[in-house]
Amino acid sequence: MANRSNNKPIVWRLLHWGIFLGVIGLIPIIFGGNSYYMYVATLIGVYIITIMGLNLTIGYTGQISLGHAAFMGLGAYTVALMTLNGYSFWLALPLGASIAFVAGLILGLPALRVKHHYLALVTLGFGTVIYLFLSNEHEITGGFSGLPGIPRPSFFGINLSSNIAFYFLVAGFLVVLTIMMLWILNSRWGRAFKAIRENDMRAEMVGVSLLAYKLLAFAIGAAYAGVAGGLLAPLMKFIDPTAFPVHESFWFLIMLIIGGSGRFEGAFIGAIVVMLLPQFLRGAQQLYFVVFSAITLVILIFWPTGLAGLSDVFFRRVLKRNPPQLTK
Amino acid sequence: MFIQLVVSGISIGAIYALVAIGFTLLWQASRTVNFAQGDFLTVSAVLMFILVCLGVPFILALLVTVGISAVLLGYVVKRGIIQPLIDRSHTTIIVATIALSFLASNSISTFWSAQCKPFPQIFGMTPYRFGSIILSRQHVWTIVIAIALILAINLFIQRTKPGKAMQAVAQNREAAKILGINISSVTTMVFVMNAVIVVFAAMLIAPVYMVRFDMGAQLGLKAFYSATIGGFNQIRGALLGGFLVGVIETFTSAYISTEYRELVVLVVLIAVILIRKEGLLGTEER
Amino acid sequence: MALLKARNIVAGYSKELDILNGVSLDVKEGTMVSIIGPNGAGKSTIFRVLFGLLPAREGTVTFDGQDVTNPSPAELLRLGITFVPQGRHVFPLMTVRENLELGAYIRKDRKGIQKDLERVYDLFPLLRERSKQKGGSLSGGEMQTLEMGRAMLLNPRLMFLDEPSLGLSPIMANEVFDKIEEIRSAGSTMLIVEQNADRSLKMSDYAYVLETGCNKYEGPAEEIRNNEEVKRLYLGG
Amino acid sequence: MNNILEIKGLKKSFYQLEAVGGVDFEVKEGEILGLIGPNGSGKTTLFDCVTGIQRPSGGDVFFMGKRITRMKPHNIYRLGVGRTFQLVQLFPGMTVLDNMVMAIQESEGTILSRLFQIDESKDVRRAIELLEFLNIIHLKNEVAKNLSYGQQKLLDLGMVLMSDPKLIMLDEPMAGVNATLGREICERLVELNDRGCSFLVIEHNMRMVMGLCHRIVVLDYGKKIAEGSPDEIQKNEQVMAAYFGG
Repeated sequence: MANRSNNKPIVWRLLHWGIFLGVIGLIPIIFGGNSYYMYVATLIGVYIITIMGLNLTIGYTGQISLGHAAFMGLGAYTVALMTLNGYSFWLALPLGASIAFVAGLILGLPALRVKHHYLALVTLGFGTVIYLFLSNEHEITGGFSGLPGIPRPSFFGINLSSNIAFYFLVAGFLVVLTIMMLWILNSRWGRAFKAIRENDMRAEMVGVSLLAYKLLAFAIGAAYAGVAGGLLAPLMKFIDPTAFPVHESFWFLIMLIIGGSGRFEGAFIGAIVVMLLPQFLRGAQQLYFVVFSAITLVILIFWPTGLAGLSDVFFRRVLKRNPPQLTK
Repeated sequence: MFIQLVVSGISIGAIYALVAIGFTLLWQASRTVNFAQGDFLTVSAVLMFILVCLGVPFILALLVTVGISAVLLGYVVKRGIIQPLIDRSHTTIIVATIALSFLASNSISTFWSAQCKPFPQIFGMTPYRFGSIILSRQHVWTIVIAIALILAINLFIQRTKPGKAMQAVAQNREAAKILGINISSVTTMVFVMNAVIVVFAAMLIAPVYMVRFDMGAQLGLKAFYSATIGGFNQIRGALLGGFLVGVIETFTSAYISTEYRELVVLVVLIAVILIRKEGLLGTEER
Repeated sequence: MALLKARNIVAGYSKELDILNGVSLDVKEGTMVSIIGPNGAGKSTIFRVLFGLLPAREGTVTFDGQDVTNPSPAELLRLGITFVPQGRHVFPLMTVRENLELGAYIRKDRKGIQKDLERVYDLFPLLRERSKQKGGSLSGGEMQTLEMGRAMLLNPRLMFLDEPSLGLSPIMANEVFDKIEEIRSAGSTMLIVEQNADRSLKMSDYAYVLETGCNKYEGPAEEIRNNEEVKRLYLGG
Repeated sequence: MNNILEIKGLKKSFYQLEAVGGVDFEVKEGEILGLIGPNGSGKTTLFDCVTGIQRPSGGDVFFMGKRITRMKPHNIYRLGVGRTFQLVQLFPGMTVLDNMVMAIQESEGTILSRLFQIDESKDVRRAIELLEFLNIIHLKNEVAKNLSYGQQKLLDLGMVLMSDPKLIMLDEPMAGVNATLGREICERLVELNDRGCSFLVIEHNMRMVMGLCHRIVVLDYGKKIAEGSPDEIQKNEQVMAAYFGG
C-alpha cells in the first residue's frame, strides 16, 4: 500500500526495478560472448526462483521445508519426460508446477497438523522418498543413468536452444514470477501469511484460517520450486537423481539464510552470492559447502536478517531513516 | 533365518535407539531438534578411525574420541551455537543444526577423504553358534553393549543428583529455576552426554557401515524417525522406536525391497504422526 | 531494620513496556506482608523481579543489608529465600519425595536434608502418605501443599507465596491458608500475593496496595482492610 | 428479546481437572453481561471455548441460534463474535493501521477473491474512523509493539470493532489500565452498546462491572453460582463468600 508508508516507496520500487531489470539486461551485453557465463547466469536465475518460493514458506510464514529439492525434481522430471516424449514444453511446465503444488498440498496436510520439527521431518522424508524413486524406477526415470537429450523449447517460433536465448526465457520467467510473488505478498494473502508468522493465535481470531493459509504458502513455495525444476531440465539438457538429493534442500536453506530470510531481496542476494562466489574463486565445490555453512551459522547467531539486512544497517546508521520495504 | 533377521534387526535397532535417546535428551533439556546428530556420529567414527590407523590401541582411541567429542560436539556446540539461539524460534535451531550438519560432513570430505574406508572388526569375525542358529558376533555384541549403555544412562538419570536435575529441567523449567538449578549448565551437561553416547553408537555402527563422510546422515534420520515414532519426550519411547525401526527395516529389505525400506518406515512414521502425534509412548506437551 | 528492602523497582517483559513503574516495599523479620491490587497491577511481576527471574531495569533490593538486586535464584536460596510461584509447578513424573528432595537441590549435607525432610513430613503428614506417588497424580490442593513443603526444605528465612489459593476449591483453599498460618506462627517471614485479599489481610501484619505498577497505599494490614477506599476499589464491598 | 449467545452445560477439563463444570447462561441482544468470579474460576477458559480456541469437553454454544460448538476460531469470528485478550494479542511488527486492516480482511469473500481484491480504501477508511473514535489516530503509522500498554488495549479493541461484530467478548479490559483511560474505554463501550452491540465482559474492577453491566453472572470453581442484576449480586452472600472468602 504505497499511500500508507511514509518513506516514498514508489521511488524505491522504481529504483529496485531499475536495478533488477538493468542487471538482467546488462548480463548478456557484458557476458553474451561467453556461452558458459550465460549458462551460469541462467542457472542462478533458476535458483532464485526456487529460493523465492522457499522464502515464502519459511521466511514469510515461518514453516520449515526440507523437501524443496524434491519439488524441484518433480518439476524437472515432468518437463524432461514430457518433452522427451514429444509434448510441448509449454504444456509440460505448467503441469510440472501443478504436480509440485499438489505434492505440497498433500505433504503439508498431515505435517501442518503438528509442530515444526515434524514438518521438517516429514518434508525430509519426502525428499528421501522422491530421491529413491528417481534413482530406482529405471523404467520411468532412467535411474542413475538419468535422462539425456532434453530439448530446449521454442517460443512462438523463436528457437531458444542457444544459451543466450534460453537465458532470456528464464529471465522472463524470473520477472513474471517476481511480479507474482510481490502481488501475492502485497495482497490480503500476504498479510495473512505475515499475520500467522507474527501471532498465529490472534490471526485465527481475526478470521484467518491457519490450515488454509499455511497450506497455501507451503504449496505455492513448492510450485515455485516446480517451475524452477522445469526450467532446469532443458537448461542442463540432462538430468539425473543426483541433481535433487536431500542435501540440495539444505543448500537452498543456506542460500536463503545468507541472503536474508523473510526479506524479499533475500532470495536474490542469497542465490547470487552462494552460486557466484565459487565461480570466481576456483576450488573444490565442497570447500564452499564448508565455508557457506560456517557463514550461515555466523549469520544465524549474529545477523538474523542476512545480507539483505545490510541495507537496513546502511539506512539506519548512515542515512538515519527507516529502510524502505519491498513488501509490507 | 527368521531368528537371524530378528537379531540383526534388533542389533541395528539398538544403535538407532541409542542415537535416538541422545536425541530425546537434547529435546527434553533444551527443545533442540538436532539435525546434525548423524554427522556427530560420522565425526566420532572418523576420529576413532584416524586414531586406530595411527596405531593407537582401540580402547585408548575410543577414550580419546570420547574426550574430544565431549568437548567439541558437546560443550563447544552447546556454548557456541545452541546457547545464542536458544530463545529464538524452533525453526532457527533446526536451520542452525542443519548448517552444522552440512559443515561437519563437508569438512570431513574436503579435509580428510571422500572415500569409503573399512573400519576394523573389533568384535572378531567368527560367528556364535547356538544349535542351528548362527549369530554374527557384531550383532550380539552390539545388542549387549547398547543395552548396557542404555541401562547406564537410565540409571544415571533416575538415581544421581545431576540426573534428577535433568528430569526437573525437562518436566518444568520454571520450577527447576526456582529451586536453584542452573538450566544452562544442565543443558550443557546433556549435550556432553549426547556427544558421548554418539561416540559409542559410532563404534558399534562403523564396522558395519564403513567410515565415510556421509555414513551418519541416514542414521541420524533413522534415529529421528525412531524418536518420533516412539515418543519424543520419553527414553523408553526412543527405545521402542529404535527397535521398531530396526526390525521393520530389516524385514522390509529381506522380504520386500532393499531400495524402499525407507518408504515403509516413513509410512509408519506418517501413520504415527496422524494417529498419535506425540508418539507411541510419548506424553502430550504444553 | 527491614529484612528485605526493595526500592523503586522498574521492570517489564518487553523493552517498550514497564509493568512495574517504581515499586518499593519492606519486609520486617518475623512478619507477614501482603501485596494486593487489581489484576495487571504487577503483583506477580514483583516476585519475578525479586527472585531474579526478570531483571529490574532500575531500583535496588537488599536482603539483610546485602545487595541482592538481580540475583540468581541459587544465590537467594543460599541466603534463605524461597519462592512458591503461581500455578502448578510440581515435577509431574517424579515422586513426591523426589520433588521434595529437589527443594534441597542447592544443599550438600545429606543428613541435614534428611532431617528437614522429616520435619516437612511432620508439618504436612499428607506428603508422607503420598511420598511414593507421582507428583502429577496429586490434586490441586495437594500440589500446592507439595510446593510449600518443597520451599520449606531449605528452612527459609523468608518465603514468597504467589497466589497460593489459585484454582483451589474453598475447602482446599482454607486448608492451604491454615497451613500458611501454621508456618507463619512458627516464626517464618513471608511475603504473599493473594487474590483472596480479605483472607490474606487477616493473616498479615502489613500490606501494600499496588495499582498499575505503583505503590498506591500501604499500612498495617488491619488498617488497609478497613480502609473504605481500598474496600470499594478492590474488595468490592 | 432474543438471545444472541446461549451457553448450555459447557464443560472443559484439562487432564482430570475440571476448569468449567457445566455452565448455563445466555447473553441477550443489546445487553452488556458481566462475567465475574475469582481467579481460576474458569472465565477465560469459558471464553476460549466459546471462541473456538479450545475444544469444550461437553455442552453446547449457540450464537444467534446457530450451534458453534467445536467450530474453528476463524469461522466463529466470521459469524460476528469478536474478542479481546487478557494479555493483549496484536501483530507486534505491523503498524497500527495494518493491524486494523488485518482484522477485517477475513470477514468477507472467498479465499481466492482475497488474492484479487486490491481496493482496500474502504477498509482503510473504516480503520481510520475507528482509530479516531478510539483516540489513537495519531499513532496510525506506529509499529504496534511500540505502543504503551493502554494504547495496545485500545488497538486490541479497535481490531475487534473492525468487522462490526454483533457480540464482543472482552477479557479484563480494565486490567493494567489507569483510571482515566478506564473511564474512556467505558464510555466507548456504552456508545457501542447504544448502537446495538452486545457485550460479554470479564472484569475484576467491581466499580466498572456494577456501573456498566445490565446483568452479571458469577462463576466459582467452574460453576455458575449466581446470576442477576448488579444490585442483586451485591446483596448475594454466596458471591461475597466466593470472592472474599468470608
